[in-house]
Amino acid sequence: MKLTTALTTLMALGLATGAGAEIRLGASLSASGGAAFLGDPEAKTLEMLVEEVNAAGGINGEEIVLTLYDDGGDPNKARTFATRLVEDDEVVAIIGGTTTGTTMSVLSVAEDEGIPFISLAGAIQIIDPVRDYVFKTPHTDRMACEKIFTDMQTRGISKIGMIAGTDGFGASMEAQCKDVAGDHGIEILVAETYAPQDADMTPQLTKIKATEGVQAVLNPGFGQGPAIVTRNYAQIGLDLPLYQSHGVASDGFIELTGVEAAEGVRLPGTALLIADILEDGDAQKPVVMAYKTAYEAKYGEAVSTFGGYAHDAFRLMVDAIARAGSDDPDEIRDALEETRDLVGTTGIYSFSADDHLGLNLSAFRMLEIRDGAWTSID
Amino acid sequence: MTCRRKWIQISIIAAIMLVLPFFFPSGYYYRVGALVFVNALSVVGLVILVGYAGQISLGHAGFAGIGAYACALAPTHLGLHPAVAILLGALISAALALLIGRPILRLKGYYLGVATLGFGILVSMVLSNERALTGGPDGMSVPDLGLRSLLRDMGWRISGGEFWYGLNAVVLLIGIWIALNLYQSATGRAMRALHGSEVAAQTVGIDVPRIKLQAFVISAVYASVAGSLLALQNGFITPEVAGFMHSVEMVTMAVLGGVGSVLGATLGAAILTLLPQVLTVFAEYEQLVLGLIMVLVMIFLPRGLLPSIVAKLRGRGE
Amino acid sequence: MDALMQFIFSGLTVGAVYALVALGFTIIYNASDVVNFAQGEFVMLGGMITVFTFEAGLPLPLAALIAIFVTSAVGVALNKLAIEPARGAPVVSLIIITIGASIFIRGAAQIVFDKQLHRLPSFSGDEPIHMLGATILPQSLWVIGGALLVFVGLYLFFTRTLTGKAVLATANNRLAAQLVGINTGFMMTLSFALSAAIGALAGVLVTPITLVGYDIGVALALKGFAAAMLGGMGNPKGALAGGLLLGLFEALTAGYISSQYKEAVAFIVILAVLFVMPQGIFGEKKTERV
Amino acid sequence: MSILEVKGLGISFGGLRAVNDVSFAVKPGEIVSVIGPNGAGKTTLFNMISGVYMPGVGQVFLEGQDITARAPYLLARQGLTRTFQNLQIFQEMTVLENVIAGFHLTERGPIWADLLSWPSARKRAGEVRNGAYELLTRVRLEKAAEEEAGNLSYGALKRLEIARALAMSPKVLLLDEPAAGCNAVETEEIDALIAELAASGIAILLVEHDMKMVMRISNHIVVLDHGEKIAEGTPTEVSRNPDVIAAYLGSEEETAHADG
Repeated sequence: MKLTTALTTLMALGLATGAGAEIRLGASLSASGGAAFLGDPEAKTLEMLVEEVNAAGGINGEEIVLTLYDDGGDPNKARTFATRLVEDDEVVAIIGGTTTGTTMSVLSVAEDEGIPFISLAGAIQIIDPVRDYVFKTPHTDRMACEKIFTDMQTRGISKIGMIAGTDGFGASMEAQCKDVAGDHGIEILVAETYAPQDADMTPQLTKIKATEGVQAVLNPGFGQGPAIVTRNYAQIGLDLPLYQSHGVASDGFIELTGVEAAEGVRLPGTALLIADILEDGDAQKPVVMAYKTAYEAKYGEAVSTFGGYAHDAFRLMVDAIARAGSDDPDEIRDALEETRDLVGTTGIYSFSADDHLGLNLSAFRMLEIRDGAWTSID
Repeated sequence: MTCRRKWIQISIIAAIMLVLPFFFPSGYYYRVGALVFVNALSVVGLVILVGYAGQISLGHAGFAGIGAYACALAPTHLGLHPAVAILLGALISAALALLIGRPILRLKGYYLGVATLGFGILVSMVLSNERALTGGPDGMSVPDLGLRSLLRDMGWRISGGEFWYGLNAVVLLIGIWIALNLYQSATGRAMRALHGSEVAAQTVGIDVPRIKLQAFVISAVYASVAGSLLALQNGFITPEVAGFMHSVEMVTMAVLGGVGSVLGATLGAAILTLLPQVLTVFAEYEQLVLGLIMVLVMIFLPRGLLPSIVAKLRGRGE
Repeated sequence: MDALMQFIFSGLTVGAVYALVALGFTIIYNASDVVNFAQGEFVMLGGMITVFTFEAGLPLPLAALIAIFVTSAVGVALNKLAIEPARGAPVVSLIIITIGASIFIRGAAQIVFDKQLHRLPSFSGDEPIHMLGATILPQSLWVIGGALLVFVGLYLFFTRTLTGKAVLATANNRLAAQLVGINTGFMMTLSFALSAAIGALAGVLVTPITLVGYDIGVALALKGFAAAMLGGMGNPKGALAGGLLLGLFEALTAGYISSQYKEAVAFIVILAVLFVMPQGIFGEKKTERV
Repeated sequence: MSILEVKGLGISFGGLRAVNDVSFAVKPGEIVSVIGPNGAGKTTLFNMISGVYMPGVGQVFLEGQDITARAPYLLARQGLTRTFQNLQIFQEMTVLENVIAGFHLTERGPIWADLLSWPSARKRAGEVRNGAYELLTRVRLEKAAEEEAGNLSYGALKRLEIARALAMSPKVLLLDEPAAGCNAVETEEIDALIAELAASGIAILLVEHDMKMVMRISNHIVVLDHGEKIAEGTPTEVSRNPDVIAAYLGSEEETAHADG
């Protein structure tokens, strides 16, 4: 009992001295481990943007101090880092949770301690049901499925085969797609999977090829899996339309797959991928171009959709803190929920009390790879 | 080891557990402490298997996974109280260990390593693939133990961090007590004897396969209970808990601290749990430093931290 | 029937990758009784170094040679700095050391290179070859051929050359080997260099198919380890057979039973084999001397 | 009535007959020695009798019961145990613990009692502890009781193995070169100890290279050469047997050639 009081006094003291001319932001990202492919550009993006904002005078004159931890994709570590961010580093808001697993771990700490938290992971369960302090920037995988199925419908496709990665991203999207397929009159005739580090998917694709009536194939997944699927797809001479997910929406995918194999592949992507060919009037164009130019100049590698999620989360947070005019977590949360029409790379966000994602399907653009480049076909 | 030395060891650990919180600058340290205890619990189990009986397991996280998911699944599907779920998980782990232990433990060295590895991978694969039940790789949430609110009703308000620090400390102490009891018992001696020489152990009447199996089952129960506690305090669990890296982490903790000694293993668990927290200052060099430390300790302190240090101190004293 | 051929081609391709890793395990195990869990990192290094030197403008064969050479040097360093000093340590300690080394190498790779995935162009183009009603990529033939070549080379090395026999003798009884004038230290160095070189070669061969990233090593090491144990640790025949069998199990399970549980089936088969043959398929049964 | 009886025992390793058609018997209180040149199959014979190897042909009887190829721990429970040519000591246990481990059959109880340090478990432990001390005194190792066994000298370890074997009060004791590597004084001690054990009624089967010792303490000697029994009888009978002399001389010549 005494301990507790001693501790609270100590913490109160810490808070009192902590609140100065700086705003403490925390992040727990999977910059290494199985999801490093996602977490690495996210971490780089946050670091770059903090520098940028501070160079421009910070938020309302206060400097941002970012504490960033690498949870390696391990939910247990993520929870520890979340506790550390809140209790020890005394941050006022958290960005992060590269994967759904790590997000769910951070989420309960944020909810318990009343710290606003913007997740960068896909699963719908993060914001459904809506939790007071939890927001997220990426589209849900359910929306990706809907976008793809809508496109299939317009092409008159109703029977498909599916091949998904068994990692969190692939498995979650596979389940969501199965869930919404019926609503779009899509029938999944055959569903195969592959492990994230598999070297060859021809057996699964051969089975799909042998399945009578399949009109198109959908591949939810990220990392090297989809690239190998796409190459094997060409190898065994499957000439049905191939749909990939937003998980591989980056120029790297075309590079890894090769121009020939990638030809004709469609996927739902964001404005970020087609920054160069966006129409000048497009509201997202300036934001997307600014981010793309800065990132590629600083790190010498192509931007990815995932870095874009971190970009949007940061912009949302900075905007909310600026409007709140305070670094009180509750006031930041309220300001976040009042966000209207904030233009990000992923889409244009408007949060509300019962929508903590704030994006609709229109933010997704159906892209097709033609001659080794992305084209919009909406 | 005499009875007195057993109580000295337990007292030392208990004293450290009690005193440390006075130096905690924030609630985060309770979280780390609770993690140390939970890891130490599964490592103490490994000490029984690896240190006492001289067998290897590269798949013990599988049992942690079973314990963890028992606490996630049993309350929702069977309506069991989470505390009962811990027991159920331990029971399932023990039964499974009993079942697979017989054939697996006939193997030696690296062959035993690959067999246990296979077991661990099978468990994590089932947890990850049976999405309808386990939520798949994205994991699932675990209901609250309810003990804390019970304490609150009794007028004792403590934070989640403090609660888990205390509970895990108590469970770990019990675990250590049992492991030390075993050490100086007939069964424990039989384990250590077959570690020294299987054929000689047989000639004094020790049923080697049976004793190995007992070590395997006991250590499986430790891992299972540790997995359950981890799941309950995190409130969320993913198949990572059963993954290969977690198995390796457990063995590393045991070996690093000194696999023959319960106290050493606890130290190993503490160091390897704290290390990633401390190494955050190295940012992207973290992995590099972690690997380096593992290699260096094993080269320069081959018997593990604690036994090597104790041996050095004794050497100087004499 | 066509489907079966496709499954077999896939199994052979993947199996050849496992076999190459398993062969690497075999050499070090033969010289030192150590199972080197950092073997997967050699494959990663082979792939990554080739990619980066190739992208820097060097011709592919030269880039591959550099990668193999540098990786061998890493192998030798691993032996000198981590394995030799810990000689005589128990199996668990050695496992921890090699796993620690693999974490270290991975940590270094993510700093020296990057965390992105990379690919090399296929050596003989991407036009699939049609055979027996199924298709196979020319690069798969490179990998399968590479595995066979390495196997034959090792087999001859261990059975026909004095140096190869000296390596075996070193593992068998280090002291006795020294007494008959074998430079055991050199044999260890040689086997680590050779093993790392084979790992790097595997990396060069498979990168056009499986792609390469800093963290591909763990999965490869696990599969290679399992394959080597299935075949019987220490025997090149076992490594080749174990690798190919493991690949075929996975492909056939994916094709006929369930792609979700293909690895599970593979491990169940391994467990079953070890239950009947505790030393693996080609492993020698050791009689305990008392 | 003999307590241990070996009938037509044989084993082959990869086509090579290591032991072929060996028969003999041991009575309670009797010391029977198996001798023969190096590689004659003495230890292999021991390994078959004690259940470490599975014999190819033949049978072993203990108190009239067929115990062929029975697991060593079951043989131990029936009163047959052994020591080893290359020491099989529990290195990381103390000297005392090594002997206590020998009391396993007396001490063992339900596992939960061991885990919870139940009074019954502690009582059992206390009892065997005293017994172990007594045995250590008997082999004059009581002063080293708390030392780690691995630190002991070779001769001391030989005695420790005997003490450990005695802990289970065997009816039949197989001693594989108990005096090997011991100096004259130690050999004499072991000599006396063996005689004492036999006097207490234990049947002793001995493999030993020290011929003086063998001739001095054996009641009966079995001679092996190339896996076959070539002679059997009292020490005097055996030492006069021309086949035995030939076998020993022949083997020494061979050894001399090999060395040269």
